[in-house]
Amino acid sequence: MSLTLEHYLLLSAALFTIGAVGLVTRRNVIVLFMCVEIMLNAANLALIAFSRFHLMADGQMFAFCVMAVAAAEAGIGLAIMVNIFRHKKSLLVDDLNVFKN
Amino acid sequence: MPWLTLIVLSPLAGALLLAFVPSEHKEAHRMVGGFFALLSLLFFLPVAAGFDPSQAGMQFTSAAENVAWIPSLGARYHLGIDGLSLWLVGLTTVLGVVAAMAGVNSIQTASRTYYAGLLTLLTAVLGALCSLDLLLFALFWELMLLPLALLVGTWGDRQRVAAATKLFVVTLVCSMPMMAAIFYLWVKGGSTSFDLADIAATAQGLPVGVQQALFLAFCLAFFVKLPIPPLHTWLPEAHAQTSTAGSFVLGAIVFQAGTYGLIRFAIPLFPDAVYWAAPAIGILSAFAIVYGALIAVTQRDMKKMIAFSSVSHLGFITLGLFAINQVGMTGALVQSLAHSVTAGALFLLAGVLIDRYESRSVDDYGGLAAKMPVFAVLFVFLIMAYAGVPGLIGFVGEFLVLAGAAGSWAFSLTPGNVHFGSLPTGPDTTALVIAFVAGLRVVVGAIYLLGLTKRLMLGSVTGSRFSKTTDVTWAEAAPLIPLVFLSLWVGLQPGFFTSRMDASVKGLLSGLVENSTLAKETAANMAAQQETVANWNRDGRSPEAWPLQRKQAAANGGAAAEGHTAQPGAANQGGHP
Amino acid sequence: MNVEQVLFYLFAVGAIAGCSGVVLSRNPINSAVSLVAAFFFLAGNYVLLHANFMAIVQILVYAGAIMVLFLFVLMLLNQRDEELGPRTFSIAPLLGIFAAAVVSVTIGAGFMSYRNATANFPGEVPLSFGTAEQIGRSLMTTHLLPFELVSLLLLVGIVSAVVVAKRRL
Amino acid sequence: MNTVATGLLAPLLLLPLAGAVLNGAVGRFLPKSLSAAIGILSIGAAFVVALLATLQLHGLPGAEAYGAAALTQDLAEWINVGPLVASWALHFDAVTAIMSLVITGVGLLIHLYSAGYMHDDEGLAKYFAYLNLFVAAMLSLVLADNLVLLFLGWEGVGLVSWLLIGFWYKDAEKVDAANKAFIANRVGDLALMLGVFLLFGLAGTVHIGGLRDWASHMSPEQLTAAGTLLTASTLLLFIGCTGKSAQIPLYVWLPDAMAGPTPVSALIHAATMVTAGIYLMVRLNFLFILTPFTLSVVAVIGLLTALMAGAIGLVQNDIKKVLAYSTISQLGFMFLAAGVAAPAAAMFHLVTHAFFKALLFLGSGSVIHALSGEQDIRRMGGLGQVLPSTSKTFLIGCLAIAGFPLTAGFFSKDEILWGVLNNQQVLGSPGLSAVLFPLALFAAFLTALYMFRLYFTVFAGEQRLTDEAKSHLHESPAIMTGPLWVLAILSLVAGFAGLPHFTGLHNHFHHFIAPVIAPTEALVRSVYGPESGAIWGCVGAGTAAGLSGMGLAFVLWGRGGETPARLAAAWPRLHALVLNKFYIDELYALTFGKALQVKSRVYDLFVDNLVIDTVAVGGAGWLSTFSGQLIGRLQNGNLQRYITIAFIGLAFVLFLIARGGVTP
Repeated sequence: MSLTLEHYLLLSAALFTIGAVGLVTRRNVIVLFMCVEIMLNAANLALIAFSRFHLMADGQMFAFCVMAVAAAEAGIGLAIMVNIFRHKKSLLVDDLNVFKN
Repeated sequence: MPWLTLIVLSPLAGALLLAFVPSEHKEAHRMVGGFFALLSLLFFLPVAAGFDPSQAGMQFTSAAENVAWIPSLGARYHLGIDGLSLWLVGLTTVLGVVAAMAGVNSIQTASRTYYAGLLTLLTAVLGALCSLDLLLFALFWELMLLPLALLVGTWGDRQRVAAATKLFVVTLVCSMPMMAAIFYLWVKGGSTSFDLADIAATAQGLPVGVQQALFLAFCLAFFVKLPIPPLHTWLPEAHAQTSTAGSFVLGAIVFQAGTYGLIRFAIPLFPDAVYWAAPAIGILSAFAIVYGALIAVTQRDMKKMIAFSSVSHLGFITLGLFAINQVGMTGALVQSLAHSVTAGALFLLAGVLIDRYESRSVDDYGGLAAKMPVFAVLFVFLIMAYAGVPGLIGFVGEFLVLAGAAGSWAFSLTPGNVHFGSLPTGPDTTALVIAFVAGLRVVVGAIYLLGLTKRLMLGSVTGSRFSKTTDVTWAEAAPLIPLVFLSLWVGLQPGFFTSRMDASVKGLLSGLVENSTLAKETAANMAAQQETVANWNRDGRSPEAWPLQRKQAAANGGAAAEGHTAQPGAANQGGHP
Repeated sequence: MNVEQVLFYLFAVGAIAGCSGVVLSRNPINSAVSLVAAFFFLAGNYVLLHANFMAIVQILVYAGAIMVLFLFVLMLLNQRDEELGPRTFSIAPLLGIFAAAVVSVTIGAGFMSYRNATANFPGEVPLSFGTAEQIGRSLMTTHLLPFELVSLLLLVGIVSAVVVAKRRL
Repeated sequence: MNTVATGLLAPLLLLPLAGAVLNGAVGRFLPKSLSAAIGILSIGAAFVVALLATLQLHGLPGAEAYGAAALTQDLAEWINVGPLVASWALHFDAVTAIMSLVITGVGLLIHLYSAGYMHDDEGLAKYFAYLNLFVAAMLSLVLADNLVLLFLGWEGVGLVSWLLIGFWYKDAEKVDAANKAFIANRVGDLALMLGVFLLFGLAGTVHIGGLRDWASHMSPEQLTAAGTLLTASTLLLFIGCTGKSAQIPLYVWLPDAMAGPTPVSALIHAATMVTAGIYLMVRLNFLFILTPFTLSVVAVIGLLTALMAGAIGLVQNDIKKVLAYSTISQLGFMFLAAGVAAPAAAMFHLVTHAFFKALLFLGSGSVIHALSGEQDIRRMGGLGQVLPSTSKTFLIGCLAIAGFPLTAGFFSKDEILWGVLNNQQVLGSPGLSAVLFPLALFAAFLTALYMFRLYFTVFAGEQRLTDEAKSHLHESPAIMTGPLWVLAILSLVAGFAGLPHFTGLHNHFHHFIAPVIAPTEALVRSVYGPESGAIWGCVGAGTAAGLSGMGLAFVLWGRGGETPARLAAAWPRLHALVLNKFYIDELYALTFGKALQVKSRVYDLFVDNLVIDTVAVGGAGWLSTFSGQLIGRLQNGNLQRYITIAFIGLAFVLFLIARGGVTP
């Protein structure tokens, strides 16, 4: 039995779930960011696997774009984090709730 | 020329342009904001000039404004205007300019946000008023919320963010059922078109029960925008907390979309449901009118007072619309214009004082007429316009709505068998009671509006804070001038406006009767009764018509009666020989 | 099991372990380092999929640039250890985990049912597949618009990062 | 309808308006004499136009025909929505002619007087602008050819009355009086509006001519069917009249309205605006005659008002308040006349009353002016020698109002009394008349009594002035006494325009307005036939009532003495009751005023805040607030909760897809 598409897709799903679980359980905003990165990478893996499956480069193009988005996101996001930390002295989501009365 | 597109999108172009103007250049923001608002108004002029009053259907529907938008869903970019929307669009463009002028005085910080938000909001409102595609309408409808929340939440008092959030959440949630209803209709119609005509055909073919549910979903979205109690709780808070310009936008521009939604969508789409709901909505409106007015009486916060008064004033719109006759519906549209002009003006007037002395409480003022004569003249004039003094704008709307409501058979609780009291052609009792209750605003309104005038303007000057008060500046008075002008124009020549609504309103009404079994039955019933009356009339005038004479005749016996009643004409000859 | 399979499982376990490390470790720096490791394993999988260019980019951009940024920020802000587990009991995270699991299972099931297990990879892979040349050509021709948009996005990202970091809140 | 188009009506309406606009816009920058001249000339010109129009009307052929001859002028479209058509269209018939001559004529005299009375006031231009605006509004009321335009004038005069009562707005009490007047008027206006709606619903038109056609062409079945609603509509119209014309139950504003400048009281609150109700009843007499029940209500209310106001007027000590209650009482007389289907008498009394009541008010203004603002009659007295012109003209006014033989009031009051005696059957209950006539005589007696109490207290006896008033004591200038004399002469001779028929002389007045009141006349004549014998008795009774009132007043107050005080002491409760105006104001304040406040508070605090806003669940505000709170709980800013919800949603969607229920 050789490797099939499903192998990669299952791996992708597993990584996505791990990222999702982290997203709902962790409190540190930077760690939440990392979890988002994990989920993005899970998506990338699926895209590249499909690209291999269809022998078309489009999937890799998508992954490439995702990566660029992730980079931009990390840049801005971390800048905001720094600012928030300066202001609030904390990066825990419980302390960052601006809506709370 | 695609005039409607130009009207709708020119403010948005201004908003985009503002993004490139640095935030420090206040003057530039005002210029851009004012210019693009004015541009929209200028584009409206050819539409008003070219509008054909005799035509009931949509006008200015050029091919360029009926193109595929989201082909896979069947949504189209389809604009049009008719007598129902003409003046709402026109007034919105005027009020856009007024709001831009109001911003000069009221908005001192973050002026770019204000003008960008205002222009976006104008596009959203104008787009909603011109859309003939329900998805497009829904898009513009929801687009209204963001700039609105921004305008309310950015300037004002401490609780403004909470007020803006409440506004946003309540209106958003209440518009969700309408979205669902639109999609339901879309699916029912074969998932191919959101076009108003197609959706209407689908909706009118639905069973009555479904129509009723969908009608309520639409009403919910529009009632909360107007707002009608008990959906009004977001309004006073938002008005009290936000800035003058924010209040103006909220109080004068936004609710028009609610009026329009009712008359364009909720009413024509579901004829059977409309007649089913009309008595309940009539009663609710009358309640709203009295309720808002009564609460306004004891408010000490002048903006809250105007806000509750608005609740009362806006009840006239639903009252007129659901009277479902020409007088009432035309009245409701005029009332919509009137409320925009007068309530907007009152918010601006209150704003002049609040911006100067930073207090919303009427107890902190007094005797300003002596210090600010020009302001006092404007104030009294606009208060009177708002209170519905004849000859000014407020009267026309109120009078037509009340006349329409008093003569409405739709409010009858037994509509299948309308009897109109004891007379076949006369008014229905329920309708009369509704008109009477709603009419109480004439009195209660006078009580709080005159009370407000007294506490702010008349009496002796209280305290030393007003010792150096000067009269209104041009910047403060400028936005009021178009409103004063409109108050007079509509008040003295409402025919100019209503004549352009007539054909469309008539078209709407005949469509309703055609598509509603209930209305058809009633119409037939009324026609039969009127036939009877016509037969009576053929008897012509006879002296026995007068009950006194008959009574007298009975009392005096035949001979005397004959002698006295034989020749009424003779007795008419001047009365005395 | 051929080499390819062995490598796949190796990389897969590594990636899962690395990601789990991110979620489970209390110290954010440990999380970051685990994530770097996971990225390396993923890059390995990319190679197995003949996406050589993407593998390189994964290491250069993700593991190299982005994660360094993360680490830098973490060091700068000097984050202390986070206590795991809920501070107050709340059903929400549990629901979330449950939902995530459902998502995962459903996605997996969906993929499995996709084309009914005929999802074998095509055997012949052209030599040019996944090379920098092919990607570059594609970017400059078929996918020019997305490419330009991405560049615009990155520009905006740079500018706004500077603006945000500069402004005092 | 025999109507002739004319160009005279627009100038009649627009001249005062132009004066108002001119004075309102630039009056502040003009010298005082110039603003006064603008005000006076615009009214003078309007008076000339009214005269010309009346002459033209008089020359029309067929003025005696059933459909009243009239001049008309259509100016522009106004409201035109479906069946509801109300244009800027003016209609000038006999009643309008009389009304507009009174309005502009008396108005002109009062403008002249005002120029003297107000010459020191800084707001003179504003004052004349308001006064002109009032005349314009009043003219639009009487010139209107439809009920909506009439309503415009109706509300317009109320508005200007508000402006003028509160003219000295720095005094909070005066502002309160103005607001009270406006609000009480608004209650009436609401009733009037509803009455108009009802009529519109019944007849399908608001055009007065159209309504007249409708009413005269009704078949018996229609009348029977419409009976209840028609009665309701005329009752509502009458309630409207009670607001504007200060009758029970809405009269309370008029005494307070004396806060305005005295010439204003003379013009608005005596001669013209308050007579609008009578005008409306005469104008719509063809409707009222169809509803006997309403007529009896009108008669009873009118008489009750006349009695009550007369009683209150007897004990008031403020010279203007006495006159105010006198006005209410006289208006009650007019309503009594209208109620017994004698609109000609009502109209006649309206005219004569306009003359002598304007005269009395202006005279009182002259007294107040002379005494530097003193209004309490207990601090007057003995002014006859000091103010010769004022006292003589005032005496003439008192004689006229008391019905001294051959003065104006004598003729008009007798005609009313005769109407009460003669037209009893119209009321539908003959017994009522037996009560009405003696009471009406008593009211006439009361009138003479309180008026001569006022005259004797102010002008006879010894001076009881304060020192301050004494120091400035002076007769008013010629510009003020001139109008007094003109009005005095009119009060003496105006009655001869309406000589009673039984004398065999021609009743010009009645003849002139006959076309307008033809429906009523036709009915009355057809029921009673020609007038009969008891007339001399009626005249005698009326004259005796007036003379005995005067005599009693002379006995009580003319010679000094303690009798009035002793009488008051003998019945302290009664005296207090009347002195405090039967506590009606307090009753209203307690019932309506308080109730309104309480209701407002309850709505605001309990319903709006508690029920709708707080007790959201199950309350009326369920939808807005509860759903708001629900969503608010979800949207509490907890990022992770959002994510959780998103995942749940995603899971749900995926589940649906996997189930194959929806094809994406």
